[in-house]
Amino acid sequence: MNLLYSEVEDDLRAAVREVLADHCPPGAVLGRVEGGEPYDPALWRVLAADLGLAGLLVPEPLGGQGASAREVAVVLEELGGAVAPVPFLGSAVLATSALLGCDTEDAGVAGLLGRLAAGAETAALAVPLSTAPGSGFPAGVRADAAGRLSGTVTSVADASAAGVLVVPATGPGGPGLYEVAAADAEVAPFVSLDLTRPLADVRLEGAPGRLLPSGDAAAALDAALLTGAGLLASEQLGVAQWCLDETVRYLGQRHQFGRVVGGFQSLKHRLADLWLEVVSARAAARAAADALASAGTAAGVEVRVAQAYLSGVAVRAAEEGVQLHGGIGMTWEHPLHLYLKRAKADEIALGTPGRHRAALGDLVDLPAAGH
Amino acid sequence: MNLLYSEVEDDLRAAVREVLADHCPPGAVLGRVEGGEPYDPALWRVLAADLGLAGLLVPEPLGGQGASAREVAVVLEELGGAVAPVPFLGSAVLATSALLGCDTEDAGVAGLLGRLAAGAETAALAVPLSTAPGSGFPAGVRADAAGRLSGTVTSVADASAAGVLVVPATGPGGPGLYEVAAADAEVAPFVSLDLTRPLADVRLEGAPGRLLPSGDAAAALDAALLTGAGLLASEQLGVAQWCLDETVRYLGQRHQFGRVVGGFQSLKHRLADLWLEVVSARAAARAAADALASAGTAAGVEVRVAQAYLSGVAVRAAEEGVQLHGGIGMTWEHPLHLYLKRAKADEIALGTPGRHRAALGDLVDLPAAGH
Amino acid sequence: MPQEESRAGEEELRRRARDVLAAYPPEGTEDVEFLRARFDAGLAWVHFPEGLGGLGAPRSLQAVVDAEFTAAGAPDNDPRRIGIGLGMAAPTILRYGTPEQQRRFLRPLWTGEEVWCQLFSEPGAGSDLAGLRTRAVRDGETWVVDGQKVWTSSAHNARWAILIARTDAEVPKHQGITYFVCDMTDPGVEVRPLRQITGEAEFNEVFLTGVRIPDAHRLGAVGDGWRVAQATLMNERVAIGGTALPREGGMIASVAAAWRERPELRTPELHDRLLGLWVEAEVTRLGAERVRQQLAVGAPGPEGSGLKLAFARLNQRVSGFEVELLGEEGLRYGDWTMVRPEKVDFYGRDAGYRYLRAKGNSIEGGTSEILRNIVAERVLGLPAEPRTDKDVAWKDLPR
Amino acid sequence: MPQEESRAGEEELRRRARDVLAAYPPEGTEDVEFLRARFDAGLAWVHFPEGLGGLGAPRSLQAVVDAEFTAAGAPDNDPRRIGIGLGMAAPTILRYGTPEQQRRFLRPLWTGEEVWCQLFSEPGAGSDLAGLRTRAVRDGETWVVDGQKVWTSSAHNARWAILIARTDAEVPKHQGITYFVCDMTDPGVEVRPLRQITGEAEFNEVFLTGVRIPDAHRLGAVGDGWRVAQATLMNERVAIGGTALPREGGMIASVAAAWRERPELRTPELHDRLLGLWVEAEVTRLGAERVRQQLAVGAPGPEGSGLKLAFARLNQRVSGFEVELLGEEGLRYGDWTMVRPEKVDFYGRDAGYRYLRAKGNSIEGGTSEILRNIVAERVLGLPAEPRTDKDVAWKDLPR
Repeated sequence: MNLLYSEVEDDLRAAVREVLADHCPPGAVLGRVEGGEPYDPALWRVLAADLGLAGLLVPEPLGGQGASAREVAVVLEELGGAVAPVPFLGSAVLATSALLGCDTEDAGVAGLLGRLAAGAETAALAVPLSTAPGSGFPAGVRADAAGRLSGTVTSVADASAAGVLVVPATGPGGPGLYEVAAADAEVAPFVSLDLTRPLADVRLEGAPGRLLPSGDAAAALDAALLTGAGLLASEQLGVAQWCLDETVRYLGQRHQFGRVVGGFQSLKHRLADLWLEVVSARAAARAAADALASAGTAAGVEVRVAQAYLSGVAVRAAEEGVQLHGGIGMTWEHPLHLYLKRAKADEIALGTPGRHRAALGDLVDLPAAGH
Repeated sequence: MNLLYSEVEDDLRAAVREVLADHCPPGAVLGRVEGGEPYDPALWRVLAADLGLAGLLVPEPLGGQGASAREVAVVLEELGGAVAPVPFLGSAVLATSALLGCDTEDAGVAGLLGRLAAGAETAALAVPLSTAPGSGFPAGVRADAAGRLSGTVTSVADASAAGVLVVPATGPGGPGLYEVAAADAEVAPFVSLDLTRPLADVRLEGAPGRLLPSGDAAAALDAALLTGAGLLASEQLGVAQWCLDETVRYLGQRHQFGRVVGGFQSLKHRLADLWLEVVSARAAARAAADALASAGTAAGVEVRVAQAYLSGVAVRAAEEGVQLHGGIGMTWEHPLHLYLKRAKADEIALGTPGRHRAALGDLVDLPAAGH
Repeated sequence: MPQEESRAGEEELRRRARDVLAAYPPEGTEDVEFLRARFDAGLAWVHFPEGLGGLGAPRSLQAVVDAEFTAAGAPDNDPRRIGIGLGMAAPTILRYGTPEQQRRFLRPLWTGEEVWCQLFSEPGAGSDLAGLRTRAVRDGETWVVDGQKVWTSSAHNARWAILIARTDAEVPKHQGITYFVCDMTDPGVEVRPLRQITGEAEFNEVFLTGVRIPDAHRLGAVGDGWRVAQATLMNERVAIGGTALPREGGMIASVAAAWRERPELRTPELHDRLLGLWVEAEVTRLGAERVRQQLAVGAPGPEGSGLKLAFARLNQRVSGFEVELLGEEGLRYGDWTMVRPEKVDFYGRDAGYRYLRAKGNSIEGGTSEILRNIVAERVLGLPAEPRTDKDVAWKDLPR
Repeated sequence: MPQEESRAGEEELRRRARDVLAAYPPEGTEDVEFLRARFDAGLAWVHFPEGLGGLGAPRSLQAVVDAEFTAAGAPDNDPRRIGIGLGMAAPTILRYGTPEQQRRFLRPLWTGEEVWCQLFSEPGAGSDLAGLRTRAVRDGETWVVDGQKVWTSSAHNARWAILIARTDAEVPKHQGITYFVCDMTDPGVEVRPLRQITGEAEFNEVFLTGVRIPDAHRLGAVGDGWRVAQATLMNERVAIGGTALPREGGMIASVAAAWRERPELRTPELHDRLLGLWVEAEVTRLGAERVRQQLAVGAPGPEGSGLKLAFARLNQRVSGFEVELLGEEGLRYGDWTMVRPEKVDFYGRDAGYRYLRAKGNSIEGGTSEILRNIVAERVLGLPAEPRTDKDVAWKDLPR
């Protein structure tokens, strides 16, 4: 297990960070989130197409970078650290992972992956963002023999930025993943707690879908959710690290009572404790990414551990950040609240810490009471 | 609900505190715990007989003080604050409460209560100290038709100080409480985590017992356990308050780095947080005592709340005490460890916090998952 | 005071109230006219002096008067709307104001004709209020004020403000402050809504640019503003209500309701955590109840100083749990639109709002960090922080 | 160093080791004789100078030598028994000792013929070690030492001690300290076992009464003892082992075993808490593993400075949970008898012992409070505490 960052990963981080610094300073994000277009299409174009991040997980023969979960994790750390309003998690992680679990020899699957990898298309996986791996195949959408889909999926991440929806639905042949043009669905964004990752309810009323060939659609979906959960930990790490850094920076320059506020011992100790948690969190997030890269769906323990731990760290870091900033941390004009809202939504996303702990009990032979 | 202390209770506290200051300074307790006689019979005589504390719960017609759980709670606060090695909890609370649940018109019951109240006899309730109220009638001891008892009861508090054991046993007529002379039982003390409340395993091999008449022995036993649990909260409060006070005192006089250690802000904040918990703990302990005094077995919510909360506060206070004392807190010669061990044992005694929370769920209509 | 006298006082007050009611029957009188009459009868705040809305009576007798008027259906002065005036400005004006100031300000303050706000906090002076930078420079018989204030509730409705400003930068910070009454209609006063992380703007920023305040509106001596402000802040403490809090009141109520109504949300893990929070809510309630009982028997203890800390922590923990419990639903938010709420409403809105708004509970009105210092020093008797800023001229402090 | 040179060095060292093994076959040689020969061959600590048990070789090559001797079944010097000598005294003597001192002390130190202990901490000088009170007064060519030391492991077995004592009370505390080698057989040295809350006595108190130390046993200049002691303490850091920690190693192992073996202990509440602790154990392990990997590639980060804090917290939480999990069994304790354990044994004893002993993890070797200061200041770059004791003569400090 390699918990370090490779040189290639360091270079990737630097490249992403540079783009984000140019296109996506916190003030710009704040200005965007209330506008009509919460996503930043220009930024997404640079990241997805120019840097090729949308195709990191896609094999080179299919037009992608042939990279692994380790590199995707580094990107998510940076995106989390910038609360960047781009559909990377929904499209390049969740939808792409689901497609990679289908038959990539199939021209339709391969073609879609190629368009996603090139940044020419953006997709979303039509499940509620709160869905944990291991939840079972969702029952909300049915497909008829003609491939027409009907049903509702609530709280889909990045759906409003997607041209294509990958929809789990139960058809005549059982569970399947279907490609549906977003234009054929009713995608209704709602007001989300997380201002920088908009959610939408998706309603399908006989929408034409194309069944994506796969050996086991339920397994493909679950693998995508597991990958998503494991990599979300790196996004949470990025959120936590930004909150820690920004709070240390702010307290290192603010004076009260003639002293630098960051010199007050109780605050120092709280920040030291938070730093300690972030250190453990980084190791756990790296372990999950490395395990996903090397072991795929056998990375259950690492993913569950990372999710069970990182959710709490990100929320705590953001909450401590708000508290230690004092009044300014409660204002809309300071970007901290964007991180607080992201951290709190991420706690629910792809399974709460408690759900992941419960799942871990089965994986490591620590059975529940009565079992 | 009266959460304050009455003048009578203040006077009672002062009287107990004076006796404890005379007979039971922490150093003396420390010297005693490793000797052959962990209990202090002289101290117990003064408390039980001279101050009449053994009979607080016993009605005046039966030779007692006719006081209530409120006064007993005040005594337990003081005994906890001194980790006094006396069998008050086992005899004057648990055994006495069980007897009060029997038919006190019965001459045997009345006579035993009278001797206990007078301090002429000491009793123990033969259940494991870890038994929570609501656990059901224990199955470990059986009585034959001749009233001979056989079986084993582990971890009985204050058994080695008792002349009489009140033993729950199942006889030909069903569950019953039996009076057994300690001399007829094999009382085997073992090495306890809590140095100041020795435990013993009790073995009965055809020991002669006298069935204590009662309407419902299981209910009498459970009421005794509920009373014990609710009042144990006041003992825990006494433990926590002593640890807080002693730590504040010590840190207020120790110097390091040219400063009073208690002036370092991180320690101040931790002590302030601990104080805050002790304040809530006092209110909760008072509520339990008051509810037991006025509502008896209908005091379930207050007792469960107090136990669920106080166990943690007492343990935290003792642990913080050890940590903030630094090295000296790790030494045998400093009495802090007696409080740590008491607090940790009390966490288990009469139900862990988790058990009490679970029971509370039923009482306040917050059902468990699947219910 | 002996029981007998007190009885006499009560009777007299009831009689006076009935006289006002007879002269100004509520149903046929404009509210403001009625309230002026009540003030002039000395029944506004009976412990104030005669002529200033009171009768020099014991403060405890106010309840008798209020009950009499309430029973008769008389209008009140909407105390929540004018809370800063009643709770902070009025006691300060009473203690430090000149007779002219008292006569000018107290009556319309009490009747609600003039709303007051407080211009104390600044972006750079939060916990360290005495570090404030807003300057007041004397120009003959007026003072010219420049600076910025923040977290000002009611500023957008206010006619007057109590203001502290620095009048001397050459002396240590506590010594160079002066206390003023500021006219909020002065053209140099600009009030901007201060939006919070909930989306709402409960508070304001106030920019002061060349605001001219007559010296006659100074409260207390030049340079004595810190002492005057202490009197104001002493009155900020949240009072414990007269009735017991109900069990399962407060934020735990909506969590418990969600648990009961929605079995599909339940897991064993959440169950234990819910019960842990229920216990924390209950012991915090009992702690507050114990303080209330102490006050009721006239034996206040130090416990009251911990209540704000305890409730802030409880509200934050419970609301954070609620969002998590709701799961997918917790990902939604009601509305980010910037509005001007009349009050904080923890109960009529969604869990996300409660979660965000409760974050302010440990900052507003004294941060939890400052309150822990206060508990440690005043209750536990531990030493104060070493201070390096007490004997240095304000202008020489690091910032 | 270039790869080629390193290879050559390795070969040379292996050859030397084989020469020692040939001349002193382990099976036919007294352990001490063998160890002396190994020392004299420069293979004790190869990075030490020639003549002092080393060859001036890179420290990293020590592993090559050790492997060679281990493979041949040679005796070792029982490094745990003489850890303070090896880890603290030896590097200090090497850096600050005179040639005579180095020749006299290092060989029997390394062979284990002479055990060393450390006389630094005092009852009144724990975290603030420089505040120590033990006095050394010069009397011609000897120093007379009076004072009390505490938390001294191995004192009851030790021949020598490294000692710091105050030689000048008129200067600030860090400047008046001198560093000595103290003969533990001096009649003025009294060693008493220091019993801990576990019942055991791992450590000692050492009372020094008129102990006479020749000036030739001073290490470093008079008054320079604090600087010398820093060199000693730099070496106290716990080293990260060369191999990865196993998952579910450490204290979580016995808790997990109890859970698996005893279904009757399980409740939903305990299940979630157990899994929370399992996660904490795993992420702490991963954190340590990441530090190990950083060191292995020669890129140490600041993360290592948090490991002791993290493991102390983990051990305390896990052991506290274990006692509670065991319930009735947790009320029992193995044995309070005062014994002299050879080492801390977290695993062969009961949960109660682990619980109590782990309390020391956040105190011994630097309290968690001091470590948090260090992280905040050195890693996060936050300001140090205001110091009032740096420029004051020791005798004038409050105590």
